[in-house]
Amino acid sequence: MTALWLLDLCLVAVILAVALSAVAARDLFAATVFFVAYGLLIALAWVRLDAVDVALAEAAIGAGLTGVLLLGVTARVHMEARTPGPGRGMRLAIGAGCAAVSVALAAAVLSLPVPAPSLVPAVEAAIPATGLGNPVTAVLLAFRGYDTLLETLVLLLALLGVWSLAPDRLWGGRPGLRHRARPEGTLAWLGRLLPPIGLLVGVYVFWIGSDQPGGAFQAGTILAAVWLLAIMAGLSDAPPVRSLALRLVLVAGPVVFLGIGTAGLFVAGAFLGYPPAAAKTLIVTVEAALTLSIAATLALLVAGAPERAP
Amino acid sequence: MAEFLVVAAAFVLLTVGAGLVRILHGPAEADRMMAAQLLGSGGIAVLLLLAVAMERPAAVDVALVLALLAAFAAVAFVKGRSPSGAGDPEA
Amino acid sequence: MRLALDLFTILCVSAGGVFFLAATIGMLRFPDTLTRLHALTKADNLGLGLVVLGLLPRMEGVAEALKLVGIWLLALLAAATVAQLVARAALRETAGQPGGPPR
Amino acid sequence: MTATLYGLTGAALVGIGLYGLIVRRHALRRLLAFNLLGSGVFLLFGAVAERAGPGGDPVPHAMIITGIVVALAATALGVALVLHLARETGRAEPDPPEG
Repeated sequence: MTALWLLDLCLVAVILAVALSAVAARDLFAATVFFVAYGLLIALAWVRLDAVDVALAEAAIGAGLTGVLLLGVTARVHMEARTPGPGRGMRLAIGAGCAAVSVALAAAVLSLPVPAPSLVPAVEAAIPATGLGNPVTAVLLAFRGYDTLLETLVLLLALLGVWSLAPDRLWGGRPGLRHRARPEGTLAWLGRLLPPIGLLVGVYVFWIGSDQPGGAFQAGTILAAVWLLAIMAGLSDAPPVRSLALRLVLVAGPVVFLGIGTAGLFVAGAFLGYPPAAAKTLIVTVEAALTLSIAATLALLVAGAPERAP
Repeated sequence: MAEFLVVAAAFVLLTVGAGLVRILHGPAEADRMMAAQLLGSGGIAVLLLLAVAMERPAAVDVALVLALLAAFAAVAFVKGRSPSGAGDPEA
Repeated sequence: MRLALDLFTILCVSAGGVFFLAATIGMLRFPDTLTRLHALTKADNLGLGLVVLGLLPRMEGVAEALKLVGIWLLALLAAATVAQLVARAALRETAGQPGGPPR
Repeated sequence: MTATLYGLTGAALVGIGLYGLIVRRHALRRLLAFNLLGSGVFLLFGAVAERAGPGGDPVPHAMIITGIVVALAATALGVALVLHLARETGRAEPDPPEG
């Protein structure tokens, strides 16, 4: 369909213009807003690439959490860089080098093998054993479960890294400042209205993830964003990082995953294996725990290092 | 019909994309924020048009997530502009 | 019937596109921050609303159609609150500057 | 066709991000550029996945989702480091190399 071709050209042109502007804009805030816009446009690109699962994750992260993370801090780091950047000649040389990298990658894209190698048959052959309908969820939770398990540990490590930036006397305290908003104001109103809806959307995205695009990562991101909104609206406070309940939620996902994965050694004969009869139930259990942990981890990553004494 | 919807999506995309020039010119930070907000609404419209034209009903869920989170970036922005970075943006 | 529905979709979606165009032109051409904000919130709500309206008859079932309306309502909610909050930020930022409100 | 177009876009984004990462001095700008670079790599990967046929190849898709989430975690850690740097030194860039 030629119309789709036209749309693709428009989308690609806008994406490249926005990416260039995010690098070239003089103003730090303008560059940040360009980057947030970029995240939204890339979500559209994923739909065109027939990767709706990825588009959901990109929409929740690129257009949601990244915006909250970056736009909140630009005012605190607006100071100009004092080290002079490379001079004009040097910039040209660097630009030429980067263009060469792009050209090499483009050449690789143009010489991709035909017919395209594909893991679709392998996934289709194995997916009945999981009881799932969404192949991406099956890959994440079953076929490449160890990737996902290690990823959740990486998220926890990043969170430890953020927390460790707190000075000793604040260790264990609450991240960020206590947010305030007038109780009858617009922000508090939004903060009361959106979280229940967001909770519903999050549970919905988690639930359909077994058979349609969606799943633990997308749902966790949505829940994290909604929690951050409640915090920014002053309706809830970030918990102190020493809180035992918080720490239990943070590790629940990896622990349940590891537990069921280890049980798989004895029941299904392989680490992270599932007995076919109970596969779907077990996977949904792991996913539910992961959703909670991912939501808490991402929200606290965005909330930042502890700034208030415990 | 699908052809028409895709052309409409391309039109909306190009239109709100042109609006992004506002991010470059400002002058107020609020102006820059607005352009991103317009792209958000336009992006939702493009996704819905594509969901029908490409027969990908799941893309409607992407639009749902965008609509749910549409206000979040702006809330973080106004919060960051309050004197302490966490105060009442409506004070 | 089929033809009438197609016509309805084409009309609504086209009108929606016009409103997006109007919002963009307003945002690019209007002289100061608050009038630009005004143009934006009016037009993009209507633009998305008309696109949603035009697509409603193409939905598979009632649940899908309701989801579409829900998306529009969420976008309305976001636009209304963002307009409020950003307008206040703009007032504070431009106070005392030429073209801005008195301090 | 679609895959090639978006693959080429990914290749261009890698170059744009790399340029920003080298040329920019402000740490937050570098973080943005780094994310553009990473996103270009994801797009390249997504183009390869799209060629597998209708619906795409789910294995790269799953890995891209993993990558996007890890990129967010790394960015959050980066932002926390930039904030720490700004608070400690009043500057938003690391010390220039000696010499």
